Amino acid sequence: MRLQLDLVAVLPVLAPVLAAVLVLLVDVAVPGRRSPHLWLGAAGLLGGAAAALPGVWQPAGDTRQGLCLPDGWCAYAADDLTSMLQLGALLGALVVLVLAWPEWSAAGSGGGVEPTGRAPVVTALLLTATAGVVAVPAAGDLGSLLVSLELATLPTVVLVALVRTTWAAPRRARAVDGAVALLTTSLVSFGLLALGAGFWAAATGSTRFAGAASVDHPELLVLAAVLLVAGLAFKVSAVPFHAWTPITYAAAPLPVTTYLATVSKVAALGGLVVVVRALGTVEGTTLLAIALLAAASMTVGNLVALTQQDAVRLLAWSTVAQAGWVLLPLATLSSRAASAAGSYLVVYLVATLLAFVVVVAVAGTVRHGPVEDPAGPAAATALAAHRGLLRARPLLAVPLGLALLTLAGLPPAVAGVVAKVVALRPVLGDETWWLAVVAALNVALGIAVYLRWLVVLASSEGSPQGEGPAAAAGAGGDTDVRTTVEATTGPAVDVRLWVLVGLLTALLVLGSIVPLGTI
Amino acid sequence: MIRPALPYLLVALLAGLGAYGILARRHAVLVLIGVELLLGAAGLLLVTVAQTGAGGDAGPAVLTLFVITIAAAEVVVALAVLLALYRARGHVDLHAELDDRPRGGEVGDRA
Amino acid sequence: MPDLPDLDWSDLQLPDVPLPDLPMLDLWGGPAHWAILATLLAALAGLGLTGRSNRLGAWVGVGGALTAVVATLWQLYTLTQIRGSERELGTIGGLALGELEAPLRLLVSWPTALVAVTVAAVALVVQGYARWYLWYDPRYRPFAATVSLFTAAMLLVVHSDDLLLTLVGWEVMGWCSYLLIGHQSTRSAAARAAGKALLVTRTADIGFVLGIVALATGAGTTRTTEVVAHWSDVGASPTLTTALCLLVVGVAGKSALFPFQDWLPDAMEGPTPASALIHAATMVAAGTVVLAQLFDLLVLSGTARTLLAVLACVTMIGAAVLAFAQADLKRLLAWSTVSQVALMLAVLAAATTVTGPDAALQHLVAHAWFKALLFLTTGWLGVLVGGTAMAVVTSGARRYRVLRHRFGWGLLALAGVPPFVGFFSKELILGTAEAGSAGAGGMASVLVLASVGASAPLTAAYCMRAWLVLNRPTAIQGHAAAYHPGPVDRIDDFFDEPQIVQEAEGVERAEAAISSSARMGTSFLMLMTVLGGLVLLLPVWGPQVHLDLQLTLATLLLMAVSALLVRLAAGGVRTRDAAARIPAAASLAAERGLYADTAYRALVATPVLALARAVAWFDDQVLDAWVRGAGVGARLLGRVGDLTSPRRATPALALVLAGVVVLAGIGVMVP
Amino acid sequence: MSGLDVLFCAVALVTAGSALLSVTSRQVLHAALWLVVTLGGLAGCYLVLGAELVALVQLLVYVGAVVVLVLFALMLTRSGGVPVVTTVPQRVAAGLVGAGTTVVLGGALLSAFGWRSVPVDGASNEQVAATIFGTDVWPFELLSVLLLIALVAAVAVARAPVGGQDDPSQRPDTPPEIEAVQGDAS
Amino acid sequence: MSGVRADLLALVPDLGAWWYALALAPLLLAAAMLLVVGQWPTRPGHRVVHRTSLVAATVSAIGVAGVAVDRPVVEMSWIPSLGVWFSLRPDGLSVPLLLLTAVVGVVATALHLHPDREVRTVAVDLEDSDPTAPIPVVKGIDVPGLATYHACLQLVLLGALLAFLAGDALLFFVGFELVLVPMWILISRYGDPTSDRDGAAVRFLLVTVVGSSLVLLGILAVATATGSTDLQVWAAQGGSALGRSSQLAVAAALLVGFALKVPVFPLHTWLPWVHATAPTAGSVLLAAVLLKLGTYGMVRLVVPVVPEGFTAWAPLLAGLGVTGIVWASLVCLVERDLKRLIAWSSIAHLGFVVLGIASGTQAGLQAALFGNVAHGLISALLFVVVGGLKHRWGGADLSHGHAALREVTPHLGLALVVGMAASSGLPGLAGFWGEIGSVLAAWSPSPDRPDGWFRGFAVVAAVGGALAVAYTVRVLREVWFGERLEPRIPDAVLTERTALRLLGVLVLLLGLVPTLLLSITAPFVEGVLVR
Repeated sequence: MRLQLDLVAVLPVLAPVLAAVLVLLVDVAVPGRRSPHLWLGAAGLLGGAAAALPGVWQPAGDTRQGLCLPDGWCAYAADDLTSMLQLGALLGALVVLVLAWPEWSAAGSGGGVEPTGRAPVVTALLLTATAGVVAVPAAGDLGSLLVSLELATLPTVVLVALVRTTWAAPRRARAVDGAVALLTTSLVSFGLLALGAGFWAAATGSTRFAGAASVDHPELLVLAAVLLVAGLAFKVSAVPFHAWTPITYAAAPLPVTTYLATVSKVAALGGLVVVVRALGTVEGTTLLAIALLAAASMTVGNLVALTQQDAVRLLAWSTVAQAGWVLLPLATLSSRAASAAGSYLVVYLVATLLAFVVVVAVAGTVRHGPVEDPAGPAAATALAAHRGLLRARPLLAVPLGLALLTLAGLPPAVAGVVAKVVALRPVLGDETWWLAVVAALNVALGIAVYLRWLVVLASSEGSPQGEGPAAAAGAGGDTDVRTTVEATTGPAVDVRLWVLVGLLTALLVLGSIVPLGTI
Repeated sequence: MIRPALPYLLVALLAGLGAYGILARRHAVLVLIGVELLLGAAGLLLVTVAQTGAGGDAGPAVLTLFVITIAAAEVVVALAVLLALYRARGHVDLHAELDDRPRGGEVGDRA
Repeated sequence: MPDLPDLDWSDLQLPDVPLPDLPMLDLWGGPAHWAILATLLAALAGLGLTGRSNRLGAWVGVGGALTAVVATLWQLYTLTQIRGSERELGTIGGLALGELEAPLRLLVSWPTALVAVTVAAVALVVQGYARWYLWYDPRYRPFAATVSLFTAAMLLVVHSDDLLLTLVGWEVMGWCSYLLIGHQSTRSAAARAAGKALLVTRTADIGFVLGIVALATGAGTTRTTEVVAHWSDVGASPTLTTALCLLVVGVAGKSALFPFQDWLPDAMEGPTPASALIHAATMVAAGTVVLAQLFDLLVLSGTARTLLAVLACVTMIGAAVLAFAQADLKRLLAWSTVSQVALMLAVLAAATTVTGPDAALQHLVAHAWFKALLFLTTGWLGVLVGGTAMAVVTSGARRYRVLRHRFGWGLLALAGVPPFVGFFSKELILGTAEAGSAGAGGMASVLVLASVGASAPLTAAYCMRAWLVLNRPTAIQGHAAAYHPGPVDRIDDFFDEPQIVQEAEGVERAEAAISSSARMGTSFLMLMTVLGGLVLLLPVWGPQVHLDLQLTLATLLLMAVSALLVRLAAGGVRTRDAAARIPAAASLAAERGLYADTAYRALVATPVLALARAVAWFDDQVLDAWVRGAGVGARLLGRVGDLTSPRRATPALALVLAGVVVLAGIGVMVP
Repeated sequence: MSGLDVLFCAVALVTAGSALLSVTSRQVLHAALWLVVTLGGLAGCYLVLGAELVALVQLLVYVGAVVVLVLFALMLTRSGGVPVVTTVPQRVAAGLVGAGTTVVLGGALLSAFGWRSVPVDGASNEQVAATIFGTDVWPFELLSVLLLIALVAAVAVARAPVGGQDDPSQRPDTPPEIEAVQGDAS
Repeated sequence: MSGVRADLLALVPDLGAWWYALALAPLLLAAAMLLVVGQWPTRPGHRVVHRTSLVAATVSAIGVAGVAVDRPVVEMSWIPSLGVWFSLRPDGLSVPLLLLTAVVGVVATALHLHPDREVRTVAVDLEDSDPTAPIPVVKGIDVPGLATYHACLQLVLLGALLAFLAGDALLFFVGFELVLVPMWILISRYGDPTSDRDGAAVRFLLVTVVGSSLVLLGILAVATATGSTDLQVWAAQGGSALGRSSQLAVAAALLVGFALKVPVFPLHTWLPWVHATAPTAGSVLLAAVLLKLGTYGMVRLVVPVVPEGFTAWAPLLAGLGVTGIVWASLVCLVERDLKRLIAWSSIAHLGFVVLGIASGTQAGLQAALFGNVAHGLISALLFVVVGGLKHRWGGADLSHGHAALREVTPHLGLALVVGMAASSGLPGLAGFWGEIGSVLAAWSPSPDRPDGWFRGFAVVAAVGGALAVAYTVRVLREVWFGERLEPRIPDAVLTERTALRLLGVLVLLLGLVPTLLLSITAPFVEGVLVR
C-alpha cells in the first residue's frame, strides 16, 4: 500500500508546525531574542492561512486531500467547510498572536530575558496548538483525530500556566490553578475520547471514518459517538463539561483566554463535524445526546452569564451558551448540519475575537492608571470598567456593541441573526420542536445577557445606578469610578489593537450586509 | 478461540474503577492514576477489537499504540503542571479551590 | 254610545293636487346627498374653518340647515315625479367586505322624505334659535357645528337603506347628544348628564349593534331592503327573534324606554336648543324610523313586538305620570317626550301588516313640531325669567304675552286636542292599535291600545297643569319682587357679532330681546302645530286605518275630565300648580326619576367598576407577576448556577463523568 | 471455556484486583505501585489476546516511563500535602458513577457481542508496523510533534516561576512587586 | 372620479425601483449622519438636527407614496446559500401600512424631544399656583443626545418599512428585529425617568425578542418544509408542504410570537409600562408602527401560509382577542395614568383586529386590516396629545388636579376628544369600520370555525365596544370637562398642531370614506381567502 503524499494540501498544518520547529531552532541558535520568534510565528500562521485559502472556494463536494491510499481513503481531507474552519483558526491564532505581542515580546522582571526563555516557548506552543486545531477537522481516521486533538489541547494547558514573571505572585499562582482546571478536564476527556475511539472501532471494525455505511452494532456506535462527543464537548465548553471554562478563562492571560475561547473551539467543532459526518452516513442513528448538550449549554450558560459582573467571566459563560448554539444543528446529524455549525462558529469566532480585543484594549487603558488597584485583578476586566465607554471611547464601544449584538443575534448585526437562522434551520427541518423552543427562549435569554453589558456601555458616567454593575468590584466601589475616569483621559490604545478592531469590525459589518449564510 | 466478552468485561470494570479513582481521590497524582486506568480500558478495548473483530485490520492496534504514546505525553505535561501547582500552592489537592470569584454579592440588574 | 258613521283614514286624506312641472335639475348626487352633505360639511366647516367668528359659524350652521331644508323639499317634489315614489341613491360605494355585501345605499320614500323635511326644518329653526340663545357663549361655534352634525346623522338614518349607515347615524347622534348635553362643560352636572346619556344609550346599543350584525350576516348583506326581503322569505326564526329583540333593546336605549329612561330628563342640562333638537326630531325619534324601516320583520316576531309593546307601554304611562310631578318645566317636557316617544314605538308594536308603520312616523312628525315649539318657547321663557323651575315660570305666559300662544298651541297639540296636529297623530295611533287588536296584532296591540287610551288623559293632565301654572294671572302673584325679571340682553340683528349690549327695561323690551330669526322660527313651529295636521293628511301616507269615532270621543272625554280634575286640584294652590297636591315624598321621587339613577349605579356602575378594579389588580398582581417572576427567576437561577458551578477540580470532573454516564445511558436506552 | 479464556481470566483478575487496590489504597506510593501491577496485567492481557507488540510497548512506555515519572512526581511533591481519603459521601458518589460506567459500557458491549467465542485473528506485527509507518504516518508525525512540544512545555512549566509559595517575592526578604497588576496587553 | 384619479396617478413619475432608494436611503443616510454627528466635538444645533431628521422622514414618505403607487418589485439574491432574496414586493396588505409608517414617521420626527423635567411629586395646590407664573416652554430646545434620538427614530422607521416591504420571510424578520435596538435606546435613554425606563426598555426588548424568536422558529420550519423563504411561494403553496401537526406547531409558534408583539391577552402586560415610559415619539411609533408588525405578521405569515394550523388555533386566538378587549377596557375604567390608559385602549383595539383575523372570512380580514391602520392613526394621535399633556403636566396621573383642557388648551382638547371618540368607535372616524367589521365577521365566521363560540365572541366584543365609550367618558370628564383653569398649560405648538391636524384629517377621511383603504386591501384579501 503506497501512501500518496500531498504536502501542499497538508500545508495549513505543516506551516505552523514548521514555524514552531524553526522557532525552537532559532532559540537554540540565537538564545535571548524575543521578537524574531513572534515574527516567525506570524509568518507560519499566515503561510498556513494562505495555504488554506484556496480550499474555501472549492466547489461543494470537492476536497483537498493529502496522504491518500489507493483505495481512495485519505488521512487528510479538507473540503470547503473544513478549509473555512482552518482559515478561521489560523487567522484567529494570528489575532491572538498580535494581541499577545506586547506581552510575549516584553522583557522579564529586571529588564532581562524571561528565565524560561518564554517568547520562543509560548510561540511554539501557540503554533503547535494551532496546527493541531487545523488538523482536527481534516482528520480522516480516529488516530489522526485523537492525536491532533491532543496536539490542540496540551499546549494550551501550558500556555495558561506560562504567564509573565512580572505579574504579582498570587496572580501567577492563579494561572496555575487555571491550568490545573483545564488539565484535569482535558485528561479525563481524553480518557473518554480514547474509550470512544475503542467503541467506534468495536462497532465498525475500523478506525477510519469513511466507509462506516453499515455497522454490526448500532448501539455501540451510538455509545461511541456519545463518548467521542463527550470527549470533544469539553473543548467547546458544553454543559456539563464546561466547569473549567470560567476558572481557566479568568485565570489565564487575556490573549490565551482569547485563544481558548476562539481557536480552540474550532478544534472541538472540527472533531464534532468529523464524527457527525461519519455518523451521518449511517442510516437511522440519532444523537439525542447532542441535543441535550445543546439545550443544557445554552440554558445554563445564559442563565449564569446573566449574573456575571466581570467581562471575562461573562464571556466565559457566554462561550458556554454559544457552545450550545454551535452544537444545536449537529443534533440532526446531517452534513448540512455540519456546515451550519461551522458557519455559526465562524461568526461566533469573529464576534468573540472582537469582544476580547476590545476587552484587552479597555483593560489596557485601565491598567495604566496611576492608581494601584486594591480591588484586585478583576477591576480591569470588570463590567464596571466599561461604564460610559460609549461616551469616553466610542470607537471601542461601538465595535464591542456590534460584537455583542452579533453574539446576541440582534440586528443591526445581521450576521448574528443569520448565524442563528443557520443554526436553527436544521433543527426545524427535523421538527425537533422541544429543542427549537428551548433555543428560541435562549435567544431572548442571551439578549438579556448581552444587554446588561450594552447597558453598561451606554450608561452615562456617574449616573445614579448604584446597584448595578458598579458594585461589581466589591470593595472597590470608589476605585471603579476613579479608574473609569482615568480611562477617559487614559493612554492611547495600541495601534495593533486598533488595526485588529478595525479589521474584525469590518468583517462583521461586511457579514451583516452580505451575510454568508452556510458555508 | 476466545470469548471477547471477558476482555470487554474487564474494559467495563477498568473504566468504572478509573472513574471511581478520578472522583474519589484528592491527590492529583492519584487522580492521574484513575485517568491511566481509563486509558488502559480504552487500550484493552482497542486491542480486543483488533484481535477479535477487525478482520486483520491493524488500525485498532496501532491506535492503541497512539493512545499509549499520547498518554505518555499527557503525563509528562500533567506532572509538570502538578509540580508547578505544588510549588505555587504547596499541595496538589484537587479539592482546593481553583477559582477566586466572589461568593454571593450583587445580583445583576433586572432582566 | 250613539252610532257614529264609519270612517276610514283615507277618507280624510287630502286629494291629489296636480303639481307644476318643474325642471329637474341635473345636479351631482341626489337631494338626500345634498341634505346630508350640506349639514355634514357645515359641521366640519364650523369646527375647522370658522376661526373665531361666531357670525361665520352661524352662517355656516344655518346655511347647512337651510340647504338641507331646500334639498329635502326638493326631494319631496322629485318623489312626486318618480313612479313608485321611491328613489335609490348610492353613497361612497360599496364596502369591499368579501362575503358580506355592504352597498351603503340610500333609499327615499314618501314617509321618510316627509320625516326628513321635518328634521331639516326643526334643525333650521334650532340653528336660528341657537344663534340667539348662545349669543354670548364662547363656544357657540362648536355648538352650531355639533347641531349640524346631529342633523346630518339623523338625515342619514332617515334616508339610510343600509344597516351600517343606520348604525353610523345612530352612533353619531349618540355622540352629538353627548357633546350638546355637555356643552356647558364647566358645570359638573352637565358633564355628568352628558356622560350618562352617552353611556346609557351606548350600553343599550350593544343590543342594537348585535341586532344589526345578526340581521346583516344572516342576509349576507347590510342593505336594509334586501335584509328585510331575505328574512321575510325565511319567516319567523329564533335568530330573527333574537336579532329583533336586540334591536328593540337598542332602540329602547336611544328612545329612553324603560329601563333606560333616566338619561333623558338629565339631558335637560344641555342648552335648550340642544334639548329641542334631541327631543323633537332627532335622536329619541330615530328608533322609530329604524323600526319603521324594519317593520316588515318586526311583525314576524311576536316576541319582539311584545317586548317592544311592554317596554313602550310601561314607559308611556310611567313617564306621563312622572311628567305630572316634575317641579321643572323643562323636565316636565322631557318626561313628556319619553312618554310620547314610547307612544310612537308602541304603535309600531301594535301595528300589523295591514295598517303599516306609518302612524308612528306621522306621530314622529307631529311630535317634532309641537315638542320643538314647546322646548324653544320654554328656553325663551327661561331666558326671560332666569330659570325653568315651576316656581319661577309661574305666570310666564301672562307676563310675556308673546309666549302665550306658543305655549298654548304647543300644549294643546301635545295633549291631542283637535284641530292641532297632535290630535290627528293620536287618533291614527289609536286607530292603528285598535286595528291591530282587532286584527292580527295579538296581545301587543291590545296592550298598546289600553295604554294609549290611558296615557291620553294623563297627557292632558300634565299639559293642563303646565298651562295652569304658566297662565296664572299675574294679579294673584303674591310676591312679584321675587319674580322680577332681571336685565335682559337685547339682540338687534342676527347677522351681528355679539358686541352691543343694551339693557332691556320692561316686559316689551324684554320680549323684543329675542332675535327676529329665533322668533320667526318659533312662529313657524307654532304654525306647523296647526298646519301639521294637513301634512299628516297628505295622501302619501299609507296607513289603512279605520277610525273609530266612538273611541275618539271617549278619549276626548277622558281628556277633558282629567283636565278638569287638574283644574280642580290646582285650585287653592298659590302657584296654581296641581302637582303641589302630591305628597312631598312622592313628588321628590318623581323628580328624581324614581331613583333610577341610584339603581343604575348600584346595578351597573358599581359592579362594573368593582370588576374593573379586580381585573386591574389581577393583571398587575397575577399576570404581570409571571412576567416579572420570569425575570427574577432567571436571575435567581443564574445566581444559583453561578454559586453551584464548580470551583474545584473534582466536582468539575464529576460533572464530566456523570454527564457521560447519563448521556451514554440515554444513548443506549433510547435508540 | 477455552484455555485462552481461562488464562485471560487469571490475568484479568490480577489486573482488576490491582486496579481496585490502586484506586482504594490509602498510601499514595502503594497506589502508584498497584498501578504498575495493573498496567503490567494489562500488558499480560494484550499478550493473551495475541498482541505482542502492543504488550511490549505497554510495558515499555507505561510501566517503564510513565510510572517512573509518577513516582518521581510523588517524591517531588512529598505525598502532596493532602489527605488521600475523601469523605464518604464523595466516595459513594464516585462509586455510583464508577458503577454506572461499568454497567453502561459493559452492558452495551456484552449485549453487542454476546458470550460467543471468536478466533483470535489480529494483524501481524508486520502489518502493524506497515500501518504505523505507512498508512498512519500522518498521525504518527503529528504525534512526534506532540511529544516534542510536550517535552518543551513540560520543561518550561517546570522551570517557570509560578508564583504563590514558590515565589521569591513572597518571601519576606524580597521587596514587593511594583507592577502588581494583572496581565494582558500593555 | 376614477378619471381624475387616473389622471393624478399618471402625474406620478415612474421611477421604478428608484422609489425604494427614495424611501429608504434618506432614513439610512440621516441615521448614519446623525449618529456620527452626535460624536463630533462641535455638534450642530438642535434645529439642524431636527430639520435634517424631519426632511429625511418627509422625503422618505414621498418615496413610500411613490412605492405605494408604482409598486415596483426588487429582487436580488442576498444570502444565496440560504436561498434568501432581498426582495421588496409591496402589495395590498403592505401598502396601507407603508403609508401609515411614512405618515407616522413624519409625525414622530416632527415632535420635539423635551429634556427630563423635574417630577411634580405632589398634587398641584390651587392655593399656591400663581396665574402669572410663566408657562413652561414646549418649544424645541437643545436636549443632550438629540442627534442620537433622531437617528434612532430613523432606524425604527427603516426597519418597519423594510419589514412591511419584504417579500422574503427572512428579510421580514430582519426588519422586524431591526427596530428593536433603536427602540430600546429610545426608551431607555429618552424615556420617562420617573418610570424606571431601563426596566421598561429591557422588558420591551426581551418580550419582543421572545416573540420574534418564536416567529423565527415558525419561519424556519416553513422555510425548510417549502425549501424557500419567498413569501409568495409560501402563500401559493398554502401549507401543502406541511403536515397537519406541523401546521399546528408552526401556527402556534408564529401566533404566540406575533401575539407577544401585538399584544394579545394575556401576553400584553409589557405594553402599558413601556408606553407610559417611552418618549412621545417612541410611543407614537410603538403604537402606530411596531404593534402593526405583529398583526401584519399574522396576516402575512400565518393566515395564508399555514391555513390549517391557523384554523385550528383561530377560536382560541379570537377568544383571547375578545378577552383582551373587555379586559383592557375594564382596566381603562380605573387606570390612573393617562398614557397607560391609552396603551390599554390599544390592547383593546388590537383585540378587535385579532378577532377579525381569526374569523377567517374576507369581511373579518378586511375589517382587521382596516382596524389595524385605523388604530395606527388614532393611537398616534392620542399619544401625541397625551405625550404633550404629560410633558406639560409633568406627569400623566389623572388624579392630580389639572386644568380643564377645553378651557385652557382647546386644540389639544379637541384632538383628545377626536382621538378618544375615534378610539371608542365613533362612526365617521376611522375606528368604527374596523370594529363593526370584526363583530360582523365574528358573528358569521368562516364555515370551518365553531360559529357558536364566535357568536359569543361577537357579543363580548360588542360589550367591549360599550366599555370603550365608558372609559372615554371617564377620560373626557376628568380631563376635558371641568372648570379649573389652573395650573395653566400652553396649548399645542406649531409642530403638534400640524401633526394633530394631519392625523385628525386622516382619521376623519378614513372614517368617512373607508372604501379608500378597503379597496386597496381587497385584492390581497381575496387572494388569500378565495382558493
